[in-house]
Amino acid sequence: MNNETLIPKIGVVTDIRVDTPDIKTFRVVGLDGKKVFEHIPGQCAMLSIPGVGEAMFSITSSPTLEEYMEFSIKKCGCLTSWLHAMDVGQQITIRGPYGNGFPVDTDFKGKDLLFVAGGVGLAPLHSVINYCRAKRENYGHIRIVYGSRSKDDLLDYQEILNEWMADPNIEVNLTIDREQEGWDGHVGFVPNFVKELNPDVGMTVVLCGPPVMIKFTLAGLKELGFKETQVYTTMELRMKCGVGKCGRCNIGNKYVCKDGPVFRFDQLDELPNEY
Amino acid sequence: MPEVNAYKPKIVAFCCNWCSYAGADLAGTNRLNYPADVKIIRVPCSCRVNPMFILRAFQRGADGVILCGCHPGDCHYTTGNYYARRRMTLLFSMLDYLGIEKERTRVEWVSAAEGAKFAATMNDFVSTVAALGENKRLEDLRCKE
Amino acid sequence: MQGMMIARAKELLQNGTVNRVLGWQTGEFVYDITPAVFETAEELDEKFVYNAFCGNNLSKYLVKETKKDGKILVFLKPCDTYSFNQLLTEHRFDREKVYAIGIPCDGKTSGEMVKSKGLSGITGIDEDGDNITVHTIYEDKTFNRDEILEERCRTCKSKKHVAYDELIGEDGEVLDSHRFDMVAKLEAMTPDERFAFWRSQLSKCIRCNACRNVCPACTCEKCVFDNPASGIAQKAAADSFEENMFHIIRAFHVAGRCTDCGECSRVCPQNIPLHLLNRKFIKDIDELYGDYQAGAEVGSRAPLVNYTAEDVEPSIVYHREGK
Amino acid sequence: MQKIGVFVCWCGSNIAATVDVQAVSDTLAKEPGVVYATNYQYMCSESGQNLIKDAIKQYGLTGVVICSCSPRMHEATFRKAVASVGLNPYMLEVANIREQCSWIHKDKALATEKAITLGRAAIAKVQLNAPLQAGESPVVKRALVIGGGIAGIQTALDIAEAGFEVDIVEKQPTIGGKMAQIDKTFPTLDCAACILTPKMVECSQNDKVHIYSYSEVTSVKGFVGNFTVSIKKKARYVAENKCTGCGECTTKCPMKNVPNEFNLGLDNRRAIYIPFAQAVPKVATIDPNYCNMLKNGKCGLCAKVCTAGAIDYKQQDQVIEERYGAIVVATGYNPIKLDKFEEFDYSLSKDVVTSLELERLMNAAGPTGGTLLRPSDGTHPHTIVFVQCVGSRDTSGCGKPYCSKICCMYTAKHAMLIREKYPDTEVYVFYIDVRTPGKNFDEFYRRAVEQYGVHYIKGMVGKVAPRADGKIMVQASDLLANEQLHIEADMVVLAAAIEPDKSARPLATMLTASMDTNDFFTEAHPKLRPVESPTAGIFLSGVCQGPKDIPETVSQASAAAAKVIGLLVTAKLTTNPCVAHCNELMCNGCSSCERVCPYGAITYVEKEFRMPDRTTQLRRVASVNPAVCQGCGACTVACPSGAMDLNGFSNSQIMAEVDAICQK
Amino acid sequence: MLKISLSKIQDLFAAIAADEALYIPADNAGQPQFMRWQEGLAMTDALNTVRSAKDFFFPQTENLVSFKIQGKSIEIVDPRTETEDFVVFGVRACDVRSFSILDRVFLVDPKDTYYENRRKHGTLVSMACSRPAETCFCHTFGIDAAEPEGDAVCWKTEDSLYIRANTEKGEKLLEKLRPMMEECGDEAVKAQQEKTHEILGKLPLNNFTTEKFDGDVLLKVFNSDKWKSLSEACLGCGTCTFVCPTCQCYDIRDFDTGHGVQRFRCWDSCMYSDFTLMASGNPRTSQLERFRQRFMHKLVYFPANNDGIYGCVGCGRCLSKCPISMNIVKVAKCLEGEL
Repeated sequence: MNNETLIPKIGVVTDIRVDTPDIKTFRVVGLDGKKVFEHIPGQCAMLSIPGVGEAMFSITSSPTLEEYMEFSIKKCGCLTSWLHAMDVGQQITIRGPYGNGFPVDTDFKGKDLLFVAGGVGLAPLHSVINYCRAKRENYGHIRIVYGSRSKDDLLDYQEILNEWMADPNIEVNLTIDREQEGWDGHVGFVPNFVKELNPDVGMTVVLCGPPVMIKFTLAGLKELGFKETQVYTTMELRMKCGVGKCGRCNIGNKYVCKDGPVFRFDQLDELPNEY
Repeated sequence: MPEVNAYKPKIVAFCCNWCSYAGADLAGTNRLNYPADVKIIRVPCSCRVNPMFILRAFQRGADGVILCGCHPGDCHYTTGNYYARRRMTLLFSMLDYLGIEKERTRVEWVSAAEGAKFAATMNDFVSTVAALGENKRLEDLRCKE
Repeated sequence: MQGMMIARAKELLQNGTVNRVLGWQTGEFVYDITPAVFETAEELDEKFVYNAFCGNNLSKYLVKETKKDGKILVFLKPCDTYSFNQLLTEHRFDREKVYAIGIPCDGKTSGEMVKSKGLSGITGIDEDGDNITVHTIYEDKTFNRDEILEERCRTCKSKKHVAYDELIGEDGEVLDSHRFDMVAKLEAMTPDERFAFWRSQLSKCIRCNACRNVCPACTCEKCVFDNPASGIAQKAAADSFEENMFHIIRAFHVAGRCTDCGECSRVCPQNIPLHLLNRKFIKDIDELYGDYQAGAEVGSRAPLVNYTAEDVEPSIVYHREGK
Repeated sequence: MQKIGVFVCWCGSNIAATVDVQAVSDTLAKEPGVVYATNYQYMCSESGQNLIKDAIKQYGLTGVVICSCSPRMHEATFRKAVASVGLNPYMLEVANIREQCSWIHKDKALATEKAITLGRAAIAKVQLNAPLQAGESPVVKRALVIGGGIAGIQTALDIAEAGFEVDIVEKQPTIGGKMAQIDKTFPTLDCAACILTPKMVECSQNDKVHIYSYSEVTSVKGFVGNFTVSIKKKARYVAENKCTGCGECTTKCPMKNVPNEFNLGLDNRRAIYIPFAQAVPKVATIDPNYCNMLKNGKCGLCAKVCTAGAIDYKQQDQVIEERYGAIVVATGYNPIKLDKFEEFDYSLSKDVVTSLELERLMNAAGPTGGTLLRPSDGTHPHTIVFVQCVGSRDTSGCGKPYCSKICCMYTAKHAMLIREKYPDTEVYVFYIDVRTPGKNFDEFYRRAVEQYGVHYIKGMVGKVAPRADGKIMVQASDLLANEQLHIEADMVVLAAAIEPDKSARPLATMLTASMDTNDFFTEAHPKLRPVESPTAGIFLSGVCQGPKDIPETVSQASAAAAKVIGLLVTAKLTTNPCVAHCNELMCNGCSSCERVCPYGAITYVEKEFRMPDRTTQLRRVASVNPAVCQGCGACTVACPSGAMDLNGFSNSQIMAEVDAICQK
Repeated sequence: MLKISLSKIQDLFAAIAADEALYIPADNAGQPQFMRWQEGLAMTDALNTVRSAKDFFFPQTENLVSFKIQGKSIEIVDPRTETEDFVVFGVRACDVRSFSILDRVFLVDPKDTYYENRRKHGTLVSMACSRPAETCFCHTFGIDAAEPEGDAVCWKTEDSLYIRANTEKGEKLLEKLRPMMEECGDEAVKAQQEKTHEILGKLPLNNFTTEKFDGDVLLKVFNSDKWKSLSEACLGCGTCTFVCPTCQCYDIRDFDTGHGVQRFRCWDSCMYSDFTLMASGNPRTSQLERFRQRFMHKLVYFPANNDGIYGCVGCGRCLSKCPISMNIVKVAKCLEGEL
């Protein structure tokens, strides 16, 4: 039965990539070697190791990848520690997709897109960026601003270098918080960097990162003339069921797992500040 | 598995490292037999044994739990077994109060020199628990296969 | 009494001795009293109440309240003062930030107790000395106070205040109550009867944690049952074992620290006589290690963090009479 | 998730004969986290250890489980082995499948199943092990020797010789102990005093040795390398630094009828006394039980005759606190009380004496000036009966179940000396067995029989009954001749069993050192660590550990000294990392843990915490001093919130073991 | 309408229980609760059970799925077996209404098949109230205590039990019972209803409404400073949540049984401090926020998402069970002054 939302499927970890000292990317396929399910960029999946726990993670691979899904996961709790300790071949359980995803085929269509990410905040944007790259003709200018504590903490750095930065159709701006040997790029915090870059106010912005970074970047964008209706973000709250029933991931009357995780800032403005 | 039908009680024995665990070793050195149903968990001192561990054992299918430590006054840590004695007295009394067979729990003081006492204690405890049969009153059905 | 308490509270607020007052406030139906913090004389006049339904033990709130700035006035019934001392013994609040007034108590009743007498649709309750008249939309009925007292008050252990900065009214005496009678009765049963008794009681448990959260001895920063790392965390009693586990461990954790204030039984929505678990430990402790009343004095050493070389052996459990 | 290697030891056939080691390693190989499992003949051998080391390197093991003998046996060996290849030694667990499995079970299937379960428990535990780092603690360069007999003296001298300060605490007014009371020593028959007193003098003259005579240990705190000991110096009412030991007072004191304990009550001393001529320190002591001045405030004669002005009736007990790195127990022994042995009539007849009393009766400094005379009438005894094993090897409950070891030899010595000095005296020895293992011992005993004509009779003495005429009727059975004997004796000498001094048990409690049921101190290992107590930093010297003769005592004393020196030369000790620790976020600051800590290792600090709602809160939380904590775990159970946990024996580890043992 | 003498009610129960499970409110160790009927089990005199009837459809704990783990592989097992048909008898009007609220959670896409399955197999027989208590305020939510919803509805008079079917399921049940009952008019019922309405009019909470929470009040209510004093005494226990017929928050947990992992769900309470706790933090750290969430959910969020329907049925359980007597009536009365 397909509507057994609480019963997961089996996922097999076929590849594990070490991205940063505390982030690994896991490639997951079903028992039949195929993708477990289709998704929209920005959607999430519940991953679990039975007996350890279950948690929601953004699917970081683009839906345009036909063979597998990927998850970039930061080690921060019990389950993620277990995930980080896995070897290739380990089976996990997976259910989803959950959430609304980014309006890639509606609101984003034909727009100039500015992606702003901090730290592991790139993970949920990764999917939409690669989706947009794959369907490049649907979108206008694409610009990525990404920052992290240090060079070693940049997620998917190799991919950024080899693919994104090599792609003439997109513009990539990287920054790290502090000077570091072997880094000749920009140094400074993301919010200031965005202001320095002074992007075109007509762009649609997708913003993701730590709360402080989001707060200051949004303020900066507003200073530049951006409106909240132009800026999207993706939220993360405690989620258990993924289907808007268990009652814990709400912000006001919206459930992050069902009505989100993608929100426009003008929508969030109508909701209580409890996230 | 041999003797599929014979009821074999599961016994968890918490033994303090300094006296009773050594006493159990001595029982082994002297080849003093006691049933294989007894499995020993080494703890530094009888005072390390939390009532939670004892309940946990019952939850997971133990039929009897015995705690062995140094004789009062001989604790390697001076006072550990005095605290263990009070804790276990009260815990066992509470289990009894709840109607759970008191014979499933026991405390014995066994010194490092008392290998024979260790074996005798275990033999006696196993037969006591075996006579009671399976632990039904403090079981967790989920843990039964 | 209520008038004197309000007057004194106002005085202490006004002269700056305290900044806030911890007391009880009225509700919808006379009996549904809520503990409350009052900051002004107006609030006190409007809502402060002290009547036969003010059963809540306020001492546990001091843990939270003394973390705030300023000094708080708290009203303590005799049995609350034991909890007060026990919390002090365990360094759970700052005594300097509390002004404690002892107030007398004739025993408390509750909406539940009144309803257990078959009354429903309660519209009002009048207290007149030892008589309590309950008005309902169906009938009026007058009770003698003793008839509708909560169990813990019928077997009150003490009318004596063991801690206070000042007293309003007379201090009482430690009483020779028969609070262990029910425990003794259970002890006298066969193990099968006891098992049946407790199983039927504990099977009612809905694991709402009211007993734990109201308990003045349960002030852990993080309860083992809420801590996934403890290995015994549980949110619902998924099996009868977990019901037993929760109540045994909770009783064990408060053993020797429980003052027998009876809040656990009062708040249990399923009326499980939880105090009988705690009292069993108290009775055992008294019998085996000598009389000990938790909270009777600040700094006393709880029986489970104490010992004598001559303590009885655990095997006494097997030999005790009548079982 | 750890990468665990499982190593199953055959222990030759010790394990492999009863446990199917192959099945154990095969089954455990399938446990979650196990990446390698094997079995081998002797895991503790060098090649066995290499096997482990290689596997750690090859498979990148993060945890090791060894199914072998007791961890008390080889845990340290294996820990060292894994550490040598860079694995934290505390990532290793030992499943005891020998002492607690193969040696006690006969059914191979059952034993195999149990071994697997024990292995599973160890695997479950090691999954949750965390690398632990041993801390360091300094060593106080001073040793304490409790007991000033030959054992204590020898230990102290050896330690001092190595250059370390050493204190002797002796409860009597003088050091010397039992050896000082002995006349001659076997098997050489040299004079005990002649070989002992030079050592006693050496003690007093060696500036590294400090003697606390007439003193007792009242409390011991701390741990190896860092003990703090309270010593009570009992008031002797004589200033030690002033008294010259001239003895004038001891001759002038009017209280003449005080039983002289040095001569076992066979004669009297004064209320002020020096136990014997060669006493060290040679200082008088007033016996407050008899001194009229102290009891009634009348007399004061001794103060008057003391030219040194050493008498001080106002002297008080004094408690001294001193820190030590090591403590040696040398509390020695006493003959048992013989009240329970009615058949020997010891308490009724003065001429029934113990062997130690006989020593005094034959000693030139003894009550009879060295002439053997009957205590009752001072006449020369012509027939002497020796009874062996009085209270030794006695399982009836009256005596001691063990062999007192020294009696056979000293009786041979006594018999020989008597026959040598008084050839007209007939000597009978009733024995169960004559035990003479020791260099020149059997030769010595044979000399007694063959050269000196001592009558050795294998048999039991049934009854000793004094007669009105002063003779003592000894009724005995000769087991070899199978006949009843009746001997008219003048004296009967009982070889009373020896038992540890009464002060040993309370001392053991203070030291947290373990004792056996006979109150002998337990050694850390009966064969391999015979002079150490299982409690680190406590060493054993002499009879407190078990019956011994003088040469054995002296060798053990020197051995203990060598161990102490080995400890004291260590700059820093690595401490046990299996200590308690407090999760401050969960700690309530309630003091329960502090109250049950026997070491005072827990203190409280007020600390600021950043709360989840971004406010800060000042909270009282427990803090464990890892150098002082010994890791008993009492605090972990006293703590209701579970904030206290124990490294190496954490709540989750023990519960994982419980789970593993109970399932299936 | 059918009628049966109260003296024959056990026969009626026996007839229902003949081929499906029957649960009736009865007394267990002094507490009214739904119990499986077996011969001789009598209905309680109490107005209502402590635990609501939601247990039958949304039990406190429920196994969702089991896992068998072997090395790196996992096997998934659906533990459900066919649910037996059952009847819950004697559900009060308020509690019956709670199911239309729970349905709005569990039966909207994606449907909760566990709940759905139980709803399919369960028949609700309601019981009109004739002696409401002071804590009752079901009329606030348009519920008529004298005319409950449900597959079938009963009225109990002095001597008889009247029953009428509301749904097909109810019809089916009544069909079975018809032979032992007698057809009758609704006069007696009407008379009782009239009396009940009269009593309801006298209840202290008769005039209590939540109307003011209609409309665009979300941020206004959320940001009210009354929450501080309202939540001050809250113990953070789950009593209100667990006795509430409409509270439906749950937790999903794993239990390692030693021979597999059982994933189960269990009731959770938004009042609990760890309800929203996650590895990276907690959006509701104070009891104020948690307390607010519960009442915001019932009075504002739920209506906002569900055509103005409040997440409360006025059963009054929280009024009588809260250890500190703080409840939705007090909260609503206090906050409405702000609106």
